[in-house]
Amino acid sequence: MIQIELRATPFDPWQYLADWQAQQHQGNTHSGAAAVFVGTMRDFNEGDDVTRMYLEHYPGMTERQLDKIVADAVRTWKLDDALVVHRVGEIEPAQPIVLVAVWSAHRGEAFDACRHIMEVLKHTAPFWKKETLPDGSVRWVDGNTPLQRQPLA
Amino acid sequence: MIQIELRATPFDPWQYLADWQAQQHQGNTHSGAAAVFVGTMRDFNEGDDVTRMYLEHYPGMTERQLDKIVADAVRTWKLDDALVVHRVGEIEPAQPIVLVAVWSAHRGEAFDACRHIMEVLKHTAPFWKKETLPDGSVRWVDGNTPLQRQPLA
Amino acid sequence: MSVKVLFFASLRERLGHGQVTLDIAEPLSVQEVWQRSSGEETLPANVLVSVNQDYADAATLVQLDDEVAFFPPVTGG
Amino acid sequence: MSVKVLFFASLRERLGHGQVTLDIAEPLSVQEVWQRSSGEETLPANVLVSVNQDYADAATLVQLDDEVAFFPPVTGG
Repeated sequence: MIQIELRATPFDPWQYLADWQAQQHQGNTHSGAAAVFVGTMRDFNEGDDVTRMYLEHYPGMTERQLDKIVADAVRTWKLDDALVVHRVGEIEPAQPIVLVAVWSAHRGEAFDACRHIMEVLKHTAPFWKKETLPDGSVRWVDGNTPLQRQPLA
Repeated sequence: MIQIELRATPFDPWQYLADWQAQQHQGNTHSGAAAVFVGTMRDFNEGDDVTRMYLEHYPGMTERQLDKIVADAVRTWKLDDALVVHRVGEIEPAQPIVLVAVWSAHRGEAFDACRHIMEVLKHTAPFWKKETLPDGSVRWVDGNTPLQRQPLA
Repeated sequence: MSVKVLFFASLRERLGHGQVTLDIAEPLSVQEVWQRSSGEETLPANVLVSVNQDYADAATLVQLDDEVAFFPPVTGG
Repeated sequence: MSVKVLFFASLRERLGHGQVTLDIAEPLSVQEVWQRSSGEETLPANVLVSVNQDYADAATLVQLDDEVAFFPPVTGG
């Protein structure tokens, strides 16, 4: 099973997984390995304190890209289940931003798939972070990821 | 903070993490990344159904080796926190066997450290699995890991 | 017939608008959609583009009723 | 003075005992401890050994009051 969720409210990734596992994995005896990543908002970035953040996204395309990323990984690594939860909107320091969890028969596949989903998500899923500094000023976080299209001729 | 636990009773790794996070990470604003692995008992191995398993360990040495593995990883990857929980004793299919969780400022370090701890744990921590098959027969799982000492002269 | 053009994040703020509807009579390249919707000549190298919510490039042909979006490098996760 | 020798898992079952106490007057190699505690000649290549709960090899010298353990390849995780 694949689940993708964008949410505008804070969540506890571990409680989320406990609930998901209780629903989906009751008595799951074939997935020997689960690999999980949780990305959390820090209160500093590029040398500055950050008091809060706004996470913009492209409704429709964001879900579509996440669906594709996860479906590709499920196919490539023959995953049993995969879950991605990503925050949007106003976020405060210490709040989780992203949860990626995958279940597989073997640990190598689980680790590889979880890391791959995170890397591709960071480089292609349409999200943009806008930070608020202690003096009230705001700035967009620079993307430092490779472009997805060829340079213009 | 580092925590290592051997336990003889079943546990829910996600609930365990929710509780640990509530205690240790309340307002943690410096660990941007958490990577987690959970290994679960399957109901088959090497082509056979397995009905249950006994996990033997070497009291004292097992804890000592786990402590060393985790302390090495914390030093190498500058982890903020690390947690390892490992079952011992009687285990049934679908029960978690091992939980490894690490917290770091960056995702690369978190992924690398989590995977490294799992690999070294599997190759050096003194645990031995004895499986019970549906006909009631038992067998020790063959270790297929490299030896830790040099071959005898 | 028209094309819906969207702009996101810092690019939306720089251009001062988040959505433009272009009336077009025949397919246009992404490059032409950029010129007509942004008023700027060349699509900057650090602007990403999607057509119907899939990544595209400056040469991609935009059909009537397509949805085109321009946005800066992504910073999620 | 003595050395405590432990055996684990399939090795314990094969030898039929989990613990032996050897009385020794002077340090012995792990190889000698194996011979005296197991009754077998050569330490098999797939038997791991620890001295005082750290991995060791057949040539490691065992001191009085040390704890030596022999066990098969590990299968945890």
